[in-house]
Amino acid sequence: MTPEARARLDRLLAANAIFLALIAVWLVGAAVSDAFLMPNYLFNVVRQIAPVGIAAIGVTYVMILGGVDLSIGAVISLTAVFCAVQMDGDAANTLPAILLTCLVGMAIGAINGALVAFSRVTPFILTLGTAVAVYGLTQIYSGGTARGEVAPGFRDLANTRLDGLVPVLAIVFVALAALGLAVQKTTSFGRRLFLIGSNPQAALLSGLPVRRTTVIAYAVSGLFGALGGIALLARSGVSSTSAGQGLEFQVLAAVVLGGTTFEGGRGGIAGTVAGVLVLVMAFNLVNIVGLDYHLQLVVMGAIIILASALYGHLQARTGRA
Amino acid sequence: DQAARDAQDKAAAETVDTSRFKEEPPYKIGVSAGYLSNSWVVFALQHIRWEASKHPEVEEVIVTDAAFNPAKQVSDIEDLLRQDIDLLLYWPVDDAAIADVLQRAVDAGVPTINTGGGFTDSPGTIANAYISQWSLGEDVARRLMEDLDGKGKIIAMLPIAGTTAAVDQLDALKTVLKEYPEVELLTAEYGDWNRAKAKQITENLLQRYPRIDGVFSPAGQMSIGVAEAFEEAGRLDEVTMSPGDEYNGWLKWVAEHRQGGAVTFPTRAGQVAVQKGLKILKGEPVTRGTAVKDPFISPENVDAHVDMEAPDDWWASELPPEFLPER
Amino acid sequence: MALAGRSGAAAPLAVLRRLDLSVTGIWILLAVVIALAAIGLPQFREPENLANIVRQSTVLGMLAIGQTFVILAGLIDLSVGMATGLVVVLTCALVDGEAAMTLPVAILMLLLGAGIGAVNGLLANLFRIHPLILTFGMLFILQGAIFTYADRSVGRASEPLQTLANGDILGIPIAGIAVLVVLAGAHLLITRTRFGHHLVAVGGHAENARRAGVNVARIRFLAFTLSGLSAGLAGLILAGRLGTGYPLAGTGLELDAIVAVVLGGTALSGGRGSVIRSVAGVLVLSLASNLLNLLEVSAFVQTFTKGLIVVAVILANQPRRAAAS
Amino acid sequence: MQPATPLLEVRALARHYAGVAALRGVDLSAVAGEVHAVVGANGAGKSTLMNLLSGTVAPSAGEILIDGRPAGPLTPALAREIGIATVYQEFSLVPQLTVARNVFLGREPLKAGTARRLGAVDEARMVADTAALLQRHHLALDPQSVVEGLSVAQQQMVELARALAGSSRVLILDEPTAVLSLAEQRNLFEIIARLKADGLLILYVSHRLEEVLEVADRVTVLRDGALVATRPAAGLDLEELVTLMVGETGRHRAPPRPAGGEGRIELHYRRGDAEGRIRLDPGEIVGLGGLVGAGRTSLGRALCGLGRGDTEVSVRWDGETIQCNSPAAAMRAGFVYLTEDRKRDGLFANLDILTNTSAAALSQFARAGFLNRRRERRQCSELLQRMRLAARSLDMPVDQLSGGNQQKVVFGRALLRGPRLLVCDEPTRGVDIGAKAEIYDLLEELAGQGVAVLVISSEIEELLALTSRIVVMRDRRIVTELPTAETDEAAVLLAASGGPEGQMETKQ
Ligand SMILES: Nc1ncnc2c1ncn2[C@@H]1O[C@H](COP(=O)(O)OP(=O)(O)OP(=O)(O)O)[C@@H](O)[C@H]1O
Ligand SMILES: Nc1ncnc2c1ncn2[C@@H]1O[C@H](COP(=O)(O)OP(=O)(O)OP(=O)(O)O)[C@@H](O)[C@H]1O
Ligand SMILES: [Mg+2]
Ligand SMILES: [Mg+2]
Repeated sequence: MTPEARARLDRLLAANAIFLALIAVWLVGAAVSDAFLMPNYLFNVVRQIAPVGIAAIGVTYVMILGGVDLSIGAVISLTAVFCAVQMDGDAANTLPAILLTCLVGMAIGAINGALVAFSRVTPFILTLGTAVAVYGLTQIYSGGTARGEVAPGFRDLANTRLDGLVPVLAIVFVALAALGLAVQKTTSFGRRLFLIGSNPQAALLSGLPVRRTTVIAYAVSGLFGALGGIALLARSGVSSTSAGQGLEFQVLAAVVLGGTTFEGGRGGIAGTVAGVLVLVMAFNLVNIVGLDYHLQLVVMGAIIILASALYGHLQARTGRA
Repeated sequence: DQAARDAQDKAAAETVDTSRFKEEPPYKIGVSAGYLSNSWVVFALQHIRWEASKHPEVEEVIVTDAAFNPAKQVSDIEDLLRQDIDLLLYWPVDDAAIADVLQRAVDAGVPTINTGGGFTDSPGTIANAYISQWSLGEDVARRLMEDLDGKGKIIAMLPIAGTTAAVDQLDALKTVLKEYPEVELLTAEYGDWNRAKAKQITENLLQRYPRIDGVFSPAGQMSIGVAEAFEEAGRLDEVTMSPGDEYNGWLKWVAEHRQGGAVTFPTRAGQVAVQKGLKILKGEPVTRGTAVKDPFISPENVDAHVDMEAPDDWWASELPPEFLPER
Repeated sequence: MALAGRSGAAAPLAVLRRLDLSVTGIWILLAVVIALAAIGLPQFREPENLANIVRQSTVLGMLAIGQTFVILAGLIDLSVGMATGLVVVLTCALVDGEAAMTLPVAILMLLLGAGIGAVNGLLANLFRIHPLILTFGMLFILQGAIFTYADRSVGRASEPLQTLANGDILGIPIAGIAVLVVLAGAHLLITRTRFGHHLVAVGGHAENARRAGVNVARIRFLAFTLSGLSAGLAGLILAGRLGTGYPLAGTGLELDAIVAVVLGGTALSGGRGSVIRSVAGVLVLSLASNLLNLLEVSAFVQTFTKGLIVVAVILANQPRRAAAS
Repeated sequence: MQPATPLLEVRALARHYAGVAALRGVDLSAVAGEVHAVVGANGAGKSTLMNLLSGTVAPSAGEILIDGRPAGPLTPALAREIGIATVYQEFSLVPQLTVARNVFLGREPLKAGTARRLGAVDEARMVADTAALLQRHHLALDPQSVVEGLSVAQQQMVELARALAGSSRVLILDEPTAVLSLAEQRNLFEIIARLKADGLLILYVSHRLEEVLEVADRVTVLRDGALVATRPAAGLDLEELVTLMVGETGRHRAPPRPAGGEGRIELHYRRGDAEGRIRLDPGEIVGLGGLVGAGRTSLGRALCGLGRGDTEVSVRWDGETIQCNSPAAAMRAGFVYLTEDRKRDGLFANLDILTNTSAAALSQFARAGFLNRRRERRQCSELLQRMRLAARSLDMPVDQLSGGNQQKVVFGRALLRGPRLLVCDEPTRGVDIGAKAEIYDLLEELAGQGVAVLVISSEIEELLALTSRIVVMRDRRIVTELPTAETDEAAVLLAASGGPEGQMETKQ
């Protein structure tokens, strides 16, 4: 192989490492349990990841931009409760409630975005702070019980399987991911995210609307957070005021596994979706193998480290940071 | 085991010397919550407020939230003591972790009452309005065994690993299982009191085990998630759900499926704790422990308890409307 | 080490401009909070309350010191909370109330903490993983390790451990003194030694530090090891404070430590900051919690307020100029 | 005394990057007391060779010998130990640290006694030694100032000071003069002369060929990663050297154009109490000269909406006032600034060439927010082809291009916008002769199309060759304006370095 072709192959591998990891996890899964060969189960996996996966789409945008959104777990918690309250057990409220919830998520995201865009603070800590504030807000709003009641029919619709096979929630997730991917690949907004993430100074000098793009990206993250919250509500009803707590780290792990780095300027939604799938399949795998709870944790941790290491190694092979 | 529980019953029946805590009103009650972001705790707290409102000598109720962090709970109690409270009600993140600071409270003349936890036999805890996770677990386990006719394969869904609740429930289940050699415990999983998590775990268990006859799940909040997973897999018929607790979402499920029922986990504990505390402050004798228990809610009489209008995350209780949390 | 802006311009406005809030902000904040509390709340001034605040700050103080090392080096360590938890569980289990066991177990635990950090350091050097992800993975592994060992509170802290955590000499909490001693050592290590110089250089610009002949891998390894060691120290104090090996004792501590470090003006991008200001950041967090409790702010509003405070302080603390990237 | 073995010898040294042979089997030998220049076009492999010698990059093949003995695998620390000191082409300091700490980074002096074993640094000695070192080499810097607060030229001096600290036998200078003012350059040459007399071997990389012929004893020419020749400098002239480098002679330059008309565009400049004015016409190229730090960059940036508060520029175009207080507004007005610092705010380093080129012109390829990617590719590739960009494909990451080609990409980005006024800050910095000529052609072509061009440059010949007028700045003031046809290098230098007071008044 010529060095030229070799380099191209390496680049290709590095860019797609997460898909290899996904296939590897799936093959291991198939070897262990034939559940991994059953469409029914696989669709179920997709449905399981819907809340985390949907939220991860938005966070991917923010991370391509060189930011991060750790308030996403709190947003999921708040919006799940908020949506249930708005529905108030009446089918007629379903659509208005969903729209209003999306607005709330977007508003919180926009506040994050504005704070990041008009200051020089590290988004990591900033969104950690807003996470605590939003979490407090949820508690104040709900008084500690996840009040509100899901509209009749809403959860049934989300959980039915078309043709008895493909769950509606899974379809919604795939559709949102496809939409996210299209925006990332074909719009100037998507392109601007990469440019700003790669070098914000150069982006400014190129006349790109850095602040506006930042605010929008975070608002979109908030929006997808709200959609994740709604998906959580659809999947399991709402049973506490902190249902989304800790999900931000799963989201983060998935996004980074998918090849979107903290430095910004690289990665994308396709990788994120694969990253989410790897995480959930790995978790299910240890579950199915029947490892004890504590060993599940160990395996989770090891998978996060090893997958990232593999990914970093492939990237290093192509000589790029 | 049995001997230990007999000892506990004996300890609970002892009378407390309350003379050293005798105090003139008005009273300031401090409440140290291990966590507040939980509807059970919110209801228990409302019971405290309700009961306090009935006693004019109670001037104030101060509440702190440790958010599951035992170190913060130690700090919270230290801060409460600085505010000159006369009575400390608490429910712990972890009993042992706050034993020391509770002792300091007692030394400072502030009586301490465990509110809704398991019976705590330690000098730092003057009295208990306790709910025994162990006997709750035992009760749930026995009823499940009966419903299963003493044979079959079961799974257990427990709260956050490491918490007293998870530990005692599993202990109780295992103790009961010794009497039922034909029942096999396939696995014990931790659903963190989280309906979504319980559902996801169950979905995986459904892949792993071709047949599951029963589910041991004392927390109704998780029972719903478990039941949903079975239902969506079309395997609800094969399984017998254990009783849960009077979590409203679970009661709704029971009302709909006429199965399982509820071993109660009364939020009334808060009320009992205040009553006990006021007695102590007045120097009246009290027992070290009062077990708070309500009758078993069977699938047949669930209608008297369930509130179909109220949210899932809600508890059947006798709170008057003005003390109910906002819907 | 003052990072003065460019010189020139004399007007008072310029003086104000040159006031680098990332350096002075935490002190101003600390002063304001203390002044407000001292004036408005009589209970606050009681020596016992002040001692409480110090005691409440010690565990996080230790962790913040360790975290400052990693953050200065341009890294981050999310595993310290669970490492602290593991140390708490093992300490109580192994000591189990016996004073004589305290010293050997304490030494073992410090080694364990440092060892966990060393593993982080080795992995960080071996693989090209973002330290956030690496230590996030480690967090799970350590949590698994804790539950493998104990699924409930185990053991009992010994008398000396409890004295360390809660005792005092002449009214001054012993744990507070311990943190001060460690802090002094850490400060000297960072500002006065070759290792400290290299640590800051690696955080400032790793590649250029490497070109200057700094052994970057070694510095990263040591930074993680020190962070792990601080988790060991924090774990010993926390064991004494809780008196028992509660498996979840360390949950979430890592984030509080990071917030404290950032409140102290240490840049998450590495290369600038101070370990003293990190501990000041811890004090601000403890003071805020204490004040809100004394003010009887409702628990939910407290959470909300805490979030707002973090956001506000971070905004006030932002670096004067965007660092050349 | 004839040195029997060369001090430094390189045998068949090669380095491959993914898909690129940056250096393919180069042999080189150099003796002590020699200034050995290495020249070549952009991407010829000069920096790669230097990086191999300083241990920052590992060779793919070949060996390095010191005193005839193989040096083994080098690391930066090891290289310093055996006496190889380097001033890198790229910024290589730690910005947050002081000058003294940077100079001694990795070799901090330790205190005596017990403190030594604890690794305690003798800060006082470090500062004193740095001060002495700076003084010895006439470098006016405060050892305690923080590097990120220094100008680029001052930073370069810190790099030099660092290389001079300690005892070295080989000093590598990779384009040391690119950002230096003339006086600083002179000082550097004096330093080089002294070191040479002390018996050091100096490896000197530069694109300024006159300079090379002046300081070097021997010159090694690289082309495409391979050795072309090593020659004594004495026997070489410029033309010959250029032929060796690029395989053809440099192009003859067109004579300067006459000064333009009445000045339809007026740039008003204000910084503190200094005020001034620059006039130019569409289609004219005006130069902005001055020493490094004269304030030209600040002016250029302010013009395109990147002012830092203390610098204000307003524009009147045919009597109409144009606001340019943000980059986006400046862009809309058709003002484009081309940065002097590609790495910091020019390149999107990890993104591909295509994305880099179209970055400022996305709106041209977008409809309703969606990009027409086919059109984007077509237009960019046409443009870059016209600029003779040397790249395998447009999808290759831009940071794998050589400096000159990177500059072309940044240039292309500006052109794609169709600017009305183009400010080029040091447009040929670090660019080889061939690329330089191409860039000159481009600028002239643009002017021919009616674009007003303001060229900021520290190379006076460049200004003389390109412009019709040269505005000179000194100490952040506009001091004079010289018609190019009537001036020469000496006059510009005089005005820039503060000779007789400028003729033009800096009043309103
Ligand atoms: N890190 C890298 N990855 C891939 N290719 C590289 C890398 N560094 C350099 N190259 C390639 O190696 C070749 C030689 O580069 P080098 O920097 O040595 O050139 P140079 O002679 O110093 O050029 P210039 O005069 O522009 O500085 C170029 O084609 C360049 O693109
Ligand atoms: N708006 C700006 N943003 C960022 N950096 C700037 C800006 N303006 C100037 N600089 C940088 O600040 C440093 C000092 O600027 P100063 O105005 O003193 O001189 P200068 O503009 O660099 O002068 P010259 O370009 O004539 O050498 C320079 O290195 C310059 O690159
Ligand atoms: Mg070069
Ligand atoms: Mg300049």
